[in-house]
Amino acid sequence: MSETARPRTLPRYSASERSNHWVVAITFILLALSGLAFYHPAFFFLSHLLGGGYWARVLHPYIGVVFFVCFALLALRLARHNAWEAKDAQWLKQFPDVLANREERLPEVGRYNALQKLLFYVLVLSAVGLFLSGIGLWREWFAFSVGTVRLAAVVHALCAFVAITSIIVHIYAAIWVKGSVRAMTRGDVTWGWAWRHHRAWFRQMVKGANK
Amino acid sequence: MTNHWVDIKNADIILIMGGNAAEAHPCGFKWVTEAKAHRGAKLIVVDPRFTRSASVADVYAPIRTGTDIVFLGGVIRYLLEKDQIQHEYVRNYTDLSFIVREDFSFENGLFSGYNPEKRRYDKSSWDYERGEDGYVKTDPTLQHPRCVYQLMKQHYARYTPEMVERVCGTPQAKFLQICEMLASTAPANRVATILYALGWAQHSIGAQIIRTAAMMQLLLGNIGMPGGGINALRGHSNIQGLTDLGLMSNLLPGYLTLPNEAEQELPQYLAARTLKPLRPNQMSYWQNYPKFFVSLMKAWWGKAATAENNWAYDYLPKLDKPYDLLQVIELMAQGKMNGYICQGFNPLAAAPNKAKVLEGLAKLKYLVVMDPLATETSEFWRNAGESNPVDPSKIQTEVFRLPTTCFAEEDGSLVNSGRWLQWHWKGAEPPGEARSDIEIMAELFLRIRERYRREGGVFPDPILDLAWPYVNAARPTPEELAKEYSGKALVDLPDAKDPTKIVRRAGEQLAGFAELRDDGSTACGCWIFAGCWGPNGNLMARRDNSDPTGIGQTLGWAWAWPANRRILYNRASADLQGRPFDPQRKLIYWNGRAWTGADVPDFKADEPPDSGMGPFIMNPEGVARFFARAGMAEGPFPEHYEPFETPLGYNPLHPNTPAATSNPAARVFARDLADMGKVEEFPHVATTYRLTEHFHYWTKHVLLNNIVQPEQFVEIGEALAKELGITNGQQVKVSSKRGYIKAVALVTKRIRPLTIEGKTVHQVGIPIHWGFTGLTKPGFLANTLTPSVGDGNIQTPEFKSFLVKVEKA
Amino acid sequence: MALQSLDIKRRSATTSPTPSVREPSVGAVAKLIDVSKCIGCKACQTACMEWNDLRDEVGTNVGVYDNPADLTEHSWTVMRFAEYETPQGDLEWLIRKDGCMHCEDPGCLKACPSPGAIVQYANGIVDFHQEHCIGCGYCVTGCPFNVPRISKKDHKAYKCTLCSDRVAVGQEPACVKTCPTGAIEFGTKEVMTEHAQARIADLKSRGYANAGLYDPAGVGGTHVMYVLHHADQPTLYSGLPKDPQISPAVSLWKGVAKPLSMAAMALAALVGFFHYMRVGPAETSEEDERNAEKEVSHE
Amino acid sequence: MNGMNRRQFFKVSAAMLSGSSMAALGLAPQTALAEVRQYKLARMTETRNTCPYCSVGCGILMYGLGDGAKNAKATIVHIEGDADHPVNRGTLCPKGASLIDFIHSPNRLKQPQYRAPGSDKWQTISWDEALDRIAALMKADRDANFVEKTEGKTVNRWLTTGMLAASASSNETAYLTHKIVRSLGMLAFDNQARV
Repeated sequence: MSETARPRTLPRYSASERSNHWVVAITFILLALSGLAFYHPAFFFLSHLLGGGYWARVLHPYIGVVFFVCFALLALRLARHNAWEAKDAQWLKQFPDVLANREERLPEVGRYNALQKLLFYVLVLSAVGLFLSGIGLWREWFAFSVGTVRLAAVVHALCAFVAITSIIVHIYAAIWVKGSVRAMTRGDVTWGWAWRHHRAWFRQMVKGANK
Repeated sequence: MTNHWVDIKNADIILIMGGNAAEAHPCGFKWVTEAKAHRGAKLIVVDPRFTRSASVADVYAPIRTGTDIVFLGGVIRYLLEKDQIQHEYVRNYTDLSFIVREDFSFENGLFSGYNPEKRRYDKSSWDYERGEDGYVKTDPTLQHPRCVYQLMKQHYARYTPEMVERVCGTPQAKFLQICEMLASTAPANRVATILYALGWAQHSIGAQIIRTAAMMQLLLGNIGMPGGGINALRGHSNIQGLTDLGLMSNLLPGYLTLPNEAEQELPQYLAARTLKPLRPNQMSYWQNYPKFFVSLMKAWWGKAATAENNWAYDYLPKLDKPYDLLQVIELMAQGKMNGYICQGFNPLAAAPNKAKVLEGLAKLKYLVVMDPLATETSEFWRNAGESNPVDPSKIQTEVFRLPTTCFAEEDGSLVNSGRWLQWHWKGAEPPGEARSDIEIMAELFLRIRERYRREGGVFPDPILDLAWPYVNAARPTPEELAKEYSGKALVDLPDAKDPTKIVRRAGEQLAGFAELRDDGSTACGCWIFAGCWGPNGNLMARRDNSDPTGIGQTLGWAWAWPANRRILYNRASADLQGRPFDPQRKLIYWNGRAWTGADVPDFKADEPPDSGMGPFIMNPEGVARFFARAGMAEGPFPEHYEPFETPLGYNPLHPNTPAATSNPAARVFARDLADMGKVEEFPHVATTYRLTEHFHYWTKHVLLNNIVQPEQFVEIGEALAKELGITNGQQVKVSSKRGYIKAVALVTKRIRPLTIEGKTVHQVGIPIHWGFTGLTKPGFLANTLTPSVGDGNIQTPEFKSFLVKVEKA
Repeated sequence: MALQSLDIKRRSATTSPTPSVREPSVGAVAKLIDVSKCIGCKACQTACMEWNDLRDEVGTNVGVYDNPADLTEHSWTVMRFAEYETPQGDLEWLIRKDGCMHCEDPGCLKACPSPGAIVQYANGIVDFHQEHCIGCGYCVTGCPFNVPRISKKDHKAYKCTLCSDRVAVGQEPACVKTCPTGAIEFGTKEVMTEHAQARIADLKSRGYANAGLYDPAGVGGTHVMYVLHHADQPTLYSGLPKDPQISPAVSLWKGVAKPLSMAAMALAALVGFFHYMRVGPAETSEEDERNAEKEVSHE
Repeated sequence: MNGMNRRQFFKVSAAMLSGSSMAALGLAPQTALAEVRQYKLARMTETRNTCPYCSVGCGILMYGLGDGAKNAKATIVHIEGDADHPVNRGTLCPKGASLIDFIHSPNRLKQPQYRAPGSDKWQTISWDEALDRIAALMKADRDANFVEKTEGKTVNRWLTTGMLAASASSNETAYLTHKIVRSLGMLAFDNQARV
């Protein structure tokens, strides 16, 4: 490898996947912020992002529908990469090594590591929960019994809490693991990044690429 | 009402029967609640339906509609049997000891003197026996077999609790419980009151039902007492006033009566009405009839009424028969009427048998409707589909609809049920071109008078001579008119005791009817209202609500007729020594020199209590009558007769006398008789009534009331609904011989089937209020179903009891 | 003092303290509805609509006297009619005026996310301020009596104000003033409670052994109370709840879950921050790139 | 409040917990005070009247727009019971409490109207036209059908036109109506007392 040559890269997300992700991400942020505004008085000021409490209340569910549809598309696209494997359990068992950046001790990781897969499952579940409970709360179009609405409110808050916390982890992981963000901004990762963090995937990719 | 609204709070027992005060008079009903809360009073409700009144009652008993005389007669029997009567009261203040003529009899449900062809009685035997002094013979021991006490006891002996249960369907236990409660007011210090309304009046025997109730109250000594009386809760805001002012076919203001055509001469007319005492030293206040009559004629025809022309006696139309609403509709339907004027009245909805009214209106040449609202009557010619299926092109009646003001847009006075004349003030201008009824009537009259003046015509004298002293002839003011009916002196009036003194100057308002004279020197348009606008101004506008004695006598609030008296017959609330029967509720008492107290005494103010003068000063007897003499059409003692549409087909008290099945003295037109249904075809008993959310046919134009009661319904008991397979909320069709209505079925536990003479009778409730104009959901006029027959005395139609058939729509 | 014309005790979705020094010396107010005096005339309904400038739809009759059939944004009070057959076989027509109970511990206020959209005045009245209302309907879920209604027109929540505008100038609410039989009365809560005891004694003397006052402790007591002939069975009165409480779901959601979940989310962020500080990023080194190249070229 | 029970303690703690958890972050909702609806009757003109429906005769207070000044045209905007009235003491039933919608009912009549024979609609006419025509019809009918004498008896009656009087009109209206009706010799005259 020459000194001046840029590291060689592997494609990780197509332009369409990236767009999809960012639509989901932006709508999620809007939903989280407006949702927090309804959830806790301290965040009520956030409702101004959507034009004040009234408009935040009006827009939140529509944004939620956009989020859910896009999220569902994305999830379908990524589902096959998130199948649980035996080595994922081993990986999780060695989580302290993960946190300590001792990746060499870990089983080789495919396209996604166990935590990413877990995150995927959790987000899928909470998105479904948010969607269904959101329907229950959406008075503009639907009318349910008070008991149902009460339950929906609690489920919605719970799923939102799980989702937001998961996304905090997700975002932190992207910041922590350098070289990850470009996968979602430019679509590719360097060979080194892939070799270090997702070696099995790397091998699979280059095998295919060289043949 | 003999008493008044606030006085209800003084009652110990309150009987609501033949009415539904909570529903129809909620703000007056408040005083029932007060009596319950503050006196521990008990409320009894007897009604075919478990009503809103029943919902707050201590005891409720069901009854078959139209059988109230059996129930009340049963109570009278109980009271006499158990001797639960106010002895001092009945012996001294009623005719219990009077002896009745020997030729009076009652057999097989009919009294002596019946003429079946004419359906009328010769009443000559219905009278007391007179002594040689001309006065009525009495037996103070009450032992004489023909004294009123013995006759009454005998008459009601048939009204046993078993009979009550058999005829009314009221369980005996409930009936006896109620008897006991009512009997508890026989002691002098306990009082019951009765609140009734059209639930008693609107029967072919309505007046007699009310009379039975009055008799019960007399036995208990409850008439004239605070918290007692017999209280008709009048329907409309000024129906009392219109009746007081005599706006009926046979009346003149102040319960003076129009002459019959046989009464060609004034002396003859006056003599028949100037009642002479039947017992020594009785006041017999109608002895003053000529004063009231002459003052009226002076108010109406002024200078044209003179002693020489018998005070314009010939200007008054003379009657050959009553021309009440039912009679007029009959004439209309026969095509004998040409014109009709409806002033704030909706007869197409309010009179019985809508089809007949419709037919009558369609035969008129012209109809004039004066109303603030778009009534059905004014649009009787409009095709409204199934509920008014007419062809306008076939109706040749010219219709004028004149917009009038409503209450908020005029000054004036109304008489409430407690006989209070209350003045009210205008708050805004009427909408559009609407005008007050006074202006319209005045303008119309002036135009007619002008035509007679200009063109001449038949007998124009009463029109041309009518006194019209109003400053602005086209717009008499309410103040001018009030002063006119209250009365004034026409010349200086000297004091009767000291002719050198002048009591009233010419033109001055009179203080009361005691100042009226029969020599043409006073003018008064309505003697019972005399003094309401007195020398000290408009007493109807007074607003002093102080109640110094705490028994609800606010003598400084407005003005009550007669003479600002709040409780009629109040002399009867004190004993023979002039001490109040109940020291806790002192109304009036004798202070040694005069009668005084919390009310204006209904008695000669300085007549000592022991002089023998009776407290019922309007009666020539001086006492109250159990024996009605010739006062009633059906007989001197009320007797039960079945409704004209009876679910039995016979009178259970007289099963073998067909003539005594229904009121033998009621006037029935042949056509109406043909329109009566039979139980075989129309098996369900129906009754009509008002709901508290609505007022007759007005409030269907009032949005707020429509919101709280939007759509026509009929009330059906669960048992009948089950039998007919009707579910709650379903559309049903209710038909009578005269037509049908369709409405929502309201299936309820509040109407239970009754067992009458061993068979099950279902009652159906039909609220009125809906029609083909208004803001509610359109509906049918309920009078499509009702029969056209009236009470035998006053022709109030039998709206409360008739036969229908209910089926799924 | 800025805008309010009645002292405010509590505001929805507000974390800073509400001015709370002033307390009415005679305590809070209350409306007492004596069901045993009520004749179901609906004067309270029309007086309410009249005073508050509301007009509901002209509906339909579905076989009962209840009209409008339910509370709406235009009908802040409705009469509910129940026909009850006693074990003795007598009929009772139990008529209850339904509407906001003005809870001392209002579930609606607790649930409301919009600052100041729901306030509780020092006199106990719980009032909605529609200009702050965002129309989320959380108040509906918070209410143990199912009272607030969201308008289809402006999507704001409405309910009885206890005529706070009349009370503010010293008048009684419109329904109280109009009630023909005096079944609705108004005064301080203390006076109303005392008065209720007298009414209960009267009812007991008339054979209603279980007469009693409905002032449910589960919501801290209410400023609208009922005198019931059958206080032991409030559900007879068209389902008046026997022991109303703010739903546990709502209590959880708007109670302890709120700070805990906030803390948990903050914690997640903080854990990340400290992890980064202490452990540092997982970087891809030049060596990793070379290893990758090497691995490929070996093949 | 001297003591605090357990329940109140939890309530206060919870409030402090939720408040303080974020107050530390400097986030607090904007000041949100609100006032009750303005009392709408303050300077209106109050007129005393009597409820026109049933015969309890409840006192009512009508509130009119404007303070009575000449240039202000009064419109009744609110009606409630007159607390001074001895009978209703301020209360009103569902009808009385809704009177405002009677005054302003869309079905109030505003102009004289005429329906010609056979027609299926109203036409607006002037007061003059209406009253002249009615007067003419009445006079023609009276002149044609008035009975002065029957069988030698003076009866002076007019039976072919009748009138129903209102039951809610004032005594003054009723009195004048009666006076006019009898002067015409009318007998078919009744009011709503019977129904």
